[in-house]
Amino acid sequence: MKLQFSQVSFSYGTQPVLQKLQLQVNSGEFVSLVGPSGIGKSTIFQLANGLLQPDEGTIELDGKPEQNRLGKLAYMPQKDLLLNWRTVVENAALPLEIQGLSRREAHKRVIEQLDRFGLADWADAYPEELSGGMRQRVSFLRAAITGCRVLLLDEPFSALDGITRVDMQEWLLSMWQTLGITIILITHDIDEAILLADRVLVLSEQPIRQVHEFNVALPRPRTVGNRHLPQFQQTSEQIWRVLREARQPATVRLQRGDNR
Amino acid sequence: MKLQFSQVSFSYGTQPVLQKLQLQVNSGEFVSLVGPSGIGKSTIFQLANGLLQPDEGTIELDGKPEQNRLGKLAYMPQKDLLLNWRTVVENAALPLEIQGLSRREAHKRVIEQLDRFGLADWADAYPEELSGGMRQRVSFLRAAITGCRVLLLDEPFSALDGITRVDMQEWLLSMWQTLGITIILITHDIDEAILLADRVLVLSEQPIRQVHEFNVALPRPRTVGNRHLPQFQQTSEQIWRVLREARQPATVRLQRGDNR
Amino acid sequence: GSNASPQNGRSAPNAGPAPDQSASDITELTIGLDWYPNAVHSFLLAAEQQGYFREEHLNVHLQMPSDANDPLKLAAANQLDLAISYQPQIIQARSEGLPVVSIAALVQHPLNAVMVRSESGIESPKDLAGKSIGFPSMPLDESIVRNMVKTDGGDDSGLTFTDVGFDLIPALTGKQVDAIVGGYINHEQLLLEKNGVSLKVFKPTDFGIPDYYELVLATSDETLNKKQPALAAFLRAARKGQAYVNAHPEEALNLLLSKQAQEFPLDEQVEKQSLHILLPLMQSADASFGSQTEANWQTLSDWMYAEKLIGQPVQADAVMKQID
Amino acid sequence: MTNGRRQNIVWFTLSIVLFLVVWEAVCRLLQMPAFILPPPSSVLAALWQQRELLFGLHLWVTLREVLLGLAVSILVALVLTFLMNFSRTVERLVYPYLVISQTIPIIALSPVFILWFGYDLSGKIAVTILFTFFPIVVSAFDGIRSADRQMVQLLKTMGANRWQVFVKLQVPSSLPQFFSGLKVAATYSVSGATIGEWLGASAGLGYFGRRASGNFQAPALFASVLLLSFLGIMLFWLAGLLEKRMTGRRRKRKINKGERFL
Amino acid sequence: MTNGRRQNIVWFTLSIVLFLVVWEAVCRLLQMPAFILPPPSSVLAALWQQRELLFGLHLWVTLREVLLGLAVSILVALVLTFLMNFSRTVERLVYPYLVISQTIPIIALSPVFILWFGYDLSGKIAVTILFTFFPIVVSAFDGIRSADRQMVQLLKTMGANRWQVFVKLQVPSSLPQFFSGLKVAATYSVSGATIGEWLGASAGLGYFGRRASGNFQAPALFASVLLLSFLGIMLFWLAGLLEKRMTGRRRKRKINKGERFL
Ligand SMILES: Nc1ncnc2c1ncn2[C@@H]1O[C@H](COP(=O)(O)OP(=O)(O)OP(=O)(O)O)[C@@H](O)[C@H]1O
Ligand SMILES: Nc1ncnc2c1ncn2[C@@H]1O[C@H](COP(=O)(O)OP(=O)(O)OP(=O)(O)O)[C@@H](O)[C@H]1O
Ligand SMILES: [Mg+2]
Ligand SMILES: [Mg+2]
Repeated sequence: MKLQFSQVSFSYGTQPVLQKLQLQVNSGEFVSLVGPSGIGKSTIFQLANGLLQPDEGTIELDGKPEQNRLGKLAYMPQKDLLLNWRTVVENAALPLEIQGLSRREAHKRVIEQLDRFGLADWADAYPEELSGGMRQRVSFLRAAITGCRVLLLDEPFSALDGITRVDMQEWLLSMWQTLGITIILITHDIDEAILLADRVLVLSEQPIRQVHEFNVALPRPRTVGNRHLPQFQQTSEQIWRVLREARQPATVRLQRGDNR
Repeated sequence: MKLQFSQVSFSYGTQPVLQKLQLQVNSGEFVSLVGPSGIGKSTIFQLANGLLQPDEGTIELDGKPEQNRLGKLAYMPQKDLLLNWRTVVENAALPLEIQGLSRREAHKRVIEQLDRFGLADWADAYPEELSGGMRQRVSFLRAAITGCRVLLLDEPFSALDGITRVDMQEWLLSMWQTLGITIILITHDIDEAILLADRVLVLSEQPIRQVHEFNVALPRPRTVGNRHLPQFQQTSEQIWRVLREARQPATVRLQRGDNR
Repeated sequence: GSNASPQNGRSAPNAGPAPDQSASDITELTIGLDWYPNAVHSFLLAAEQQGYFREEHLNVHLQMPSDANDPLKLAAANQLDLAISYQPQIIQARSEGLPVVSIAALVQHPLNAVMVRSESGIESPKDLAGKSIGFPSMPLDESIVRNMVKTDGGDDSGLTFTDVGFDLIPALTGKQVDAIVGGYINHEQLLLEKNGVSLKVFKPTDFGIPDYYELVLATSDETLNKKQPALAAFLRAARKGQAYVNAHPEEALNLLLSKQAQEFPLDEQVEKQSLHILLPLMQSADASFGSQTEANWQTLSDWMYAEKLIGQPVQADAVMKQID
Repeated sequence: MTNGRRQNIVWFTLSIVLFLVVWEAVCRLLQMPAFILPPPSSVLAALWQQRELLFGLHLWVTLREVLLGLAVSILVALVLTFLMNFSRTVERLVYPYLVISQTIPIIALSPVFILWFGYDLSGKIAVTILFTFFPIVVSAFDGIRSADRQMVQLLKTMGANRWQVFVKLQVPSSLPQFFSGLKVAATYSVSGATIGEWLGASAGLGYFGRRASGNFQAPALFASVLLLSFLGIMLFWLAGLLEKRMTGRRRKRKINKGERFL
Repeated sequence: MTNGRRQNIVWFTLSIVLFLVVWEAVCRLLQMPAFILPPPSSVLAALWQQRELLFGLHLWVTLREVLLGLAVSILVALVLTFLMNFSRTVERLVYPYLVISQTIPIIALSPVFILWFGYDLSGKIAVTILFTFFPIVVSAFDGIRSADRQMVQLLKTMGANRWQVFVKLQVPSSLPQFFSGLKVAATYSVSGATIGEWLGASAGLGYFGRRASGNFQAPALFASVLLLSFLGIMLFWLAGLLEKRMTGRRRKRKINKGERFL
């Protein structure tokens, strides 16, 4: 499914976040979203999935402006947001239940995946009994299992150790390739952004007026070893440069519309 | 302040996490804790700060077994845990208020630091209005400001972009050096672990019976450039090797005491 | 049985037009009591048990009240055929436009009296001047006390009245008030004395208050119209019942006690004394059981109007009907 | 767990015994007139004397009223909460009446009640409902509205409709507040049935008590009160038990090492 | 905000008007006898006729009882909640009595009340307290216990003692539940004062209503009931306002773009 932002402006109260932003993610594409903390990455996801509506401009799905985007895109939020009265399986099965699957069927599908996520022994555990990384994996599983054609992942691997992370990345890539879905990934790890994506979009100014695009011309399948390819290094450096140049507004003093 | 685990065993119900673990962090030392997701890093922190008590063994502060460790160590939990009815300043000032400072004085001290944390314009914002990375920084500030001689940081930078992260790391190091405090840091970023610490402790087996120690012999001050030193690379590779060898129990199937 | 079937309590009285009184037809009558069954109701139980109602082709249901005024209201609304109520209440209700009439007087004289603790030093109503009086929500009681004090030569201007609701006895024994009005000589007085509180009792009629009927049997204009024969039959049976009680007080009492034992055991001694007090007040040589006179009604009504207890004058023939 | 329950019972018994002792002492030391506040000894004697009537008839009558009333009340409350949750218009139109219904002194309406419900069971149930639905509605409604906003949003991104948000999120997360209300309501249900009986009845503990009160048989009155209290405590306890059952799954797990310090 | 409030008032007025219309219709269509359920027109007429007595005297007497009673009740409830929170022993000993106190029909205790409090203000306040403290205690206590466990732990790691955990975390996070209880209590306070007046009074709306009922003046009775209801609604509304004030700071901010879809 193709996702397109046309001249989208958005602000929280008087604080502008997006200004006439153009953005396009093609069907079947894997795109990474990179940018300083607080710039508006999560906000873009919430606009895409329909939790927020643009103040101006339109958001199009498959070329058609679409007001009601809720339920059309799978979304893994930045916080894990698990229901503490549901077990691991019950939490992950939630979107399937909402799609109308029977409890049994939903649980079955979730249980099939648990092993892959290192949660096989934790099917009946409650969120409070899980470690931070385990909670994140449940949340990831919950988004991945929906079957939507677009997957929005907001820092899905931030709480995972290197090995588990590579594991999950590989699984994500294989899923992407077999299913042909569209994936947008927010990450703070530039290497990860490059390694996984067809295209890296860098946000650097606030409010966001445009995105810097970097096509990743590495052949697939890729491995961690690719990091040392000059092409990889080059893209990485370019991205770092963009981010460093824009450093000031991001961490030292963020621009706000009002001046409290 | 010196922190020592002597023959500490701990289990959740029937699931053992630590078994006769020996662990020592010297006064003024900077130690990183690394290990797969779900192995027990956060549990070690909760034992150290007194939220949990060992089933066997003792935990010593400055050489003396200490039952009541609550309030003696500053703790930044893995989840940000901000109070949603308090503003940024009020949240960060909470430990100071608890130490008995007046509201005014506590707020003053927090406000002095806000700029460093890129939160200057967000002093009166509520947690709901913050991005994930901003919330993490508030939580970090809240722990750092307590004035405790030991700082336990559970993945403090996981939600920060590279540049903000380096900024925060630098601030942390400078604080560590000027105040001479003891810092223990949990991270999934091996480079970060090595770059910051005097010693990296690697946890790899479950239940944890021992830690693999790696002394980082790099001179200080260190910079990101140090990554390319052969010494750095070597330590990094050693750690990866330990982790990879122990891979199985960590991500594929965690060992549990009971067999649900 | 003393209990109405619930069905009847609600709908029987106005279930269609009153059926013609062919001899074999049984007429259902529901009567709302003034209070839970006690000695004063013996004649009803006797009439039932002795078959007097059956002889008159009546099926009578008794109904307990929630509040002393409710039966009259429900009778006025034709929800009950008959209500045992109080003479001043009927006048009050009539003056407020409730279509109620009395068809018989059950207790010919007041039971209501002013009571004080004997050790209070109050020897006669005039000593009440400046005292506090507890009364049970009835403005009439206020007038009664004021007039008694005045008639006795006292000053009523300093009297204070507290509406003590259903707690007359605690008000008096707890020394929260100096006197109570509204208590009955066959109930409150007996109970207080039984509990060792000695009393002085002043009867209203002794101090210038018109003699009135404490309990009367009331119905609505509409019911009276539609069911007059049945009501008359009821009165006949009731008289026979009362005659039986007169003749066999012991048996009547036992009947009451045994009937009530299934729900709430009554105090035999108290009820016995109560019946003893009641019987001479329910009929006498010059007034048969149930009889009432226009003169009596008119006197009370005029007195109440003069006392501004009612806003409209009420004519005796409007509030009472002698139907036999 | 069983240990904890046993301990609870010990405590409860202790507190009841203490209560009786204090009561007896108050009666003796303050020389309360026995027909106003009878000592517990005479109340227990009366309870024993009247055991056949009380346990054979009145207790069951009241129990039935209470249970039926409470059950219907929960149903009514849930339906109201549900409707108010789904329609702002219903909420705005209905909520004021709920409040009004609680401010009207029931005795003022007694003739209306009798007119509409007569003297049978339905009247008592109506009064019990009137006494009990309000705390449930207020807490359930407030509980439902306090569901975590971010979770609501997440469910919406999954395509959940309002009904699904209600069932999957709002209902479970409002349970603690709902049970606060239920516990209050369970306690009130006894008073509700009692008042219902005062409006007109020929059996039941409230009826018995009122007659005893009218006849100044304080020990008998307090015997019925004792039973009513007991009924109320049992219902409160049952509501608490239900709460533990319904929210216990997540609690049970919580009770592990992590709770030692709470 | 002002817009919202104006809208609320419009809705409220609408719902009251609808109420009066339905009431009038019920009276006319069901041909309710006016002395049992008078039509609102005649009630309003009575209200106007008796305005001097009602607004000059009785309303204020009752208002004072209600406000004092409610204020003391909140105090009592908070002290109880506080004690029960800090001592498990107090909780175990006291909680059963709280429940007991709610199951005892007031009629049974009315003589005791009269003996202890007499007929002055204190008696009415006592009854009002009895009617209102319970929902507050139950909700506040449940609210306090439902504070986020992880936050409690975090505060402990900061060295917070129980008092600090109480003040900084448990109290603020129990506010929504506390206010649920307060709203219920505010509504009940009116009934409390009314019943208090029935135990013995010489002024107040409850007293007035009872007298009117004894005199078969249904319109006057309902006029007093109308005022009582109005009082109850105002108190409920005030409690709601207070809730908004106290928990509003965090709500106000929430109401931004993010809420559009709720
Ligand atoms: N509900 C809200 N109300 C007001 N301001 C908000 C709200 N949510 C986010 N913001 C502000 O909007 C800006 C963008 O936030 P967003 O969460 O999109 O950042 P982000 O790029 O995801 O950052 P991070 O990497 O830290 O998660 C921030 O300055 C944030 O403070
Ligand atoms: N309250 C609890 N009850 C039961 N089991 C628990 C509890 N908390 C943690 N565990 C289990 O203990 C183990 C260690 O958890 P811990 O949170 O210490 O992991 P961690 O090393 O911090 O992992 P991560 O990197 O994912 O945060 C995990 O298997 C987890 O499921
Ligand atoms: Mg974000
Ligand atoms: Mg952890």
